[in-house]
Amino acid sequence: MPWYVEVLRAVAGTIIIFSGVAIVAAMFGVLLERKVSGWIQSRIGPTHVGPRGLLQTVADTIKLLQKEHIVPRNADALIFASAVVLVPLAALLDYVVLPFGTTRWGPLIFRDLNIGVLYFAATSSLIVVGILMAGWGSNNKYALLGGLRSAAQMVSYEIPIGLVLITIALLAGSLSTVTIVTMQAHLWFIVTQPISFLIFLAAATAEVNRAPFDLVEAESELVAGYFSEYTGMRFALFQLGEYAEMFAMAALAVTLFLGGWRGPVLPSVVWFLIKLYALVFVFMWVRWTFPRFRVDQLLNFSWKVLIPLALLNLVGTAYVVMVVQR
Amino acid sequence: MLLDWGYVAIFVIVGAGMVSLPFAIIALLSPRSSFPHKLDTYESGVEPVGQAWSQFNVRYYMFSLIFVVFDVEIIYLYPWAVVARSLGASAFYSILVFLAILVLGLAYAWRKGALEWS
Amino acid sequence: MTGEAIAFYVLAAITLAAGAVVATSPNLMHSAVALIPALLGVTGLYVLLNAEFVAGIQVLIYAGGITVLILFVIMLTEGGTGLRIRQRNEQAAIAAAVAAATVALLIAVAGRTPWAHEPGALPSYTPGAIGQSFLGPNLPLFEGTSVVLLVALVGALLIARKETGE
Amino acid sequence: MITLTHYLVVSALVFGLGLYAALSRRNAVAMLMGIELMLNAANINLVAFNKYGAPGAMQGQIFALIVITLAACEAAVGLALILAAYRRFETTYVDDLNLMRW
Repeated sequence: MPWYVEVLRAVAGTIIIFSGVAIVAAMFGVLLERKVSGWIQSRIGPTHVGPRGLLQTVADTIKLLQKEHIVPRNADALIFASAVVLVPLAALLDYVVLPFGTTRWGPLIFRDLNIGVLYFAATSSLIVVGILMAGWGSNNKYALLGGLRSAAQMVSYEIPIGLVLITIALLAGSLSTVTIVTMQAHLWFIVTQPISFLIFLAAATAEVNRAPFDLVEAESELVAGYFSEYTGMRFALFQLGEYAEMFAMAALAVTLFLGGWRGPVLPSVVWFLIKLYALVFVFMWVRWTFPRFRVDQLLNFSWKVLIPLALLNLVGTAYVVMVVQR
Repeated sequence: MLLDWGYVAIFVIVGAGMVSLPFAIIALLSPRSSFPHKLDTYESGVEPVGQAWSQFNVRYYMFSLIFVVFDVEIIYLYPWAVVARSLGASAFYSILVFLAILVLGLAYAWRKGALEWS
Repeated sequence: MTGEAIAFYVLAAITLAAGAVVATSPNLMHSAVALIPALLGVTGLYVLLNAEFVAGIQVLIYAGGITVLILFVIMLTEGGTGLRIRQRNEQAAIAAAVAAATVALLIAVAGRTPWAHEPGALPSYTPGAIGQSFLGPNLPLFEGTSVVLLVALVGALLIARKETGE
Repeated sequence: MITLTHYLVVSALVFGLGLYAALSRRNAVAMLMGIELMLNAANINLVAFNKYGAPGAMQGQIFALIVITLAACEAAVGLALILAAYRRFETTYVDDLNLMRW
C-alpha cells in the first residue's frame, strides 16, 4: 500500500476509536451508571432529557462545554494543563491492542502489536503519572492527597494485574491479544483460570479507582480527589479518561478470559459488546453495593492477598504447562 | 513491524489533537469573569491555609518502592511466559528459583512491617 | 527523507529538548515531569531500533515506576518546587565544560570509527528470543538479577524505614 | 538513511545533558535524574549496537534490560538514602550535607 493510504487508515482508525470510546464508554457509560445506581437504590435515575433520559449525558456535555475553565492562582499552570491531556490519552492508548471483533479480512483491531498485553500494561501505568501531576499541579490539599493516595493504590494493584497477564501469556504462548483470543477457540480461559479472572476483576476495579476502592475520590473526605480543581471540559476529560480506562479494563478481561469476540450466530462485534457491557455492569453493581475500604485494608488486600494468590496461581499454571503437559 | 508502530505514533499525534479539541471549543464558548476569589484554591469555602505543597508521610514512598522492585521482577517473566511451552521441566525449576527469591523479598517486607499502613 | 528519518529526528529532538529541561530547569518539579517526555523519546528510539520489548519495559519501569518514585520523593522532601533555593552549585561552569568535552570526545570517536553500517536482521520476535536467551545461556544473569533486586529491596527498606530508636 | 552514528550522536548528547545535571545540580534528586539520563544514553548505545553490530544475538537488548533493572534498584536505594538524609539533616541539597567535612 502507498504510504498515504496507510496514514489515512491510521488517522481514520484513531478518529473512530476516539469518538467510539467517547460515545460508547464515556457518554453511554455515565448514563448507564446513573441508571444502574438508580435501579439498585430503587430510584428511576435520569428521565427528563430525551426519551427515558437517554440524552442526559449529551446535555451534561453541552453544559460543561459552556463552563469557564479556571486555573487556580496558586496552581502550576504547565503541569496542571498537561495532566489533563496525559490522563485521557494514556487511557485511550490502551485501545490500540484491543480486538473488537473479526471480519473476513482478519481481526478488527487498530494494530495487533506483538508485545500486546505488555503494551497495555505500559500505557496504563502512565495514568499514575498523570494523576500525580494533576494532584500536584492543582496545589490543593484535597487534590494532592487524592493524587498521592491514588498513586499508592494504583501502583499496588499494577503488580497483580501484571502477574495475571503473565499467567495468560503463558497459557497462550504469546503476548499478542489476537493470538490470545484465537487460543480460546475451544475453551475460554475463564474455565481454566477462574482464580486469575477474579484477581483481575478485583485488581482492575482498584486500578480504575472505583468503589469499593474509591478512596481516591472519597467525596466525604477528599471532595473529588485529584481533579477537585478542574472545571468544565477539563473535568469532563478526566471523566472520559476514567471511563475509558474502566471500559478498557473490562475489554481486556473479555479478551483474556471470555474468549474475546467469539460467540455463535450474532456478529462478532455484537458478542464483544455484550460481554463488555456484562462486565461493566458487574463493575457498577459492585460499586453501588459494597462500602468503601479503609486505606490500610485496601493496600493489605493487594499485597497480602492478591499478590501471593496470583504468584501461587502462576506457579501452578507454569507447573501444568511446563511439566505436566509435556 | 515498524509499520505497526507508525500506526501507534499516528494514534498518539491525532489522539493528542482530539483530546485538545475541547479546549478550542471552550476558548470560543466559555464565559470569562474576573471575580478575583474565583482563582482561589478550593478548600471547602474557607480561606485556604498555607500551601498544599508541603510534606507528606513517608509511607506513600514505601509502597512505591516495593512496587518498583516487584515491577522489575515481573518484566523478566514476560519473555519467559512466551517461550515457556517449548522449554520443559528444567526451565520450570529455574523459574521457580527466580520466583522463590521474589517471594523472599515479599516475605521480608511483610515481616518488617513495610506493608503496614501505620 | 524517509519516514524512519523523520521519526528519528523528531524523537531525538523531543528527547534532547526534554533532557535539557531536566538538566537545567530551576523548578525541580518541572525537571521531574520533563523526564517523562525524555524517557518516552528514548522509547521511540528503541522502537526504531526494532527493540520493541525493551521499549515496552522502558515505559513500564521508567515512565510508570521510577518517575513515580522521583515525584514522590520530591513531594516528600521539598515541600515546594525548590524555586526559592539556588539549584546550581559553584562548579556549574566547569560541569558544563566537562560535559561538552565528553560529548565532543564521544562524537569524535563515534564519527571516526569505521562501523559496519549495514543494519542486520534481528530475530523476528524479540520477546521470544530474549526469553530463550534468559533461560538458556544467560540463566545465571536471570537468577542473578533477582538476587540483586532482593538485596536492593532489603537495603532500601532498611534505609527508608523510620528509625524508632532516636 | 539513519546510521549507527546518528544514534551514537544522540546518545552522546543525552549523556552530556545527564553529566551536566549530575555535576552541576545541588539537589540530590536532580542529580539522580541526571544519572538516569546517562543510563538511558548507555541504553540507546546498547540497543543500537545490537541492531547494527550483532543482530543475530540479543545481547545488546538483554544488557539494556539489565541496565534498566539496575537503574530501578539505584533509584530505589538512592531515593531511600535521600529520604534518610532528609529526615536527619532536613535538606536534600548535597553541599549542605557536610557532616564528614572537617
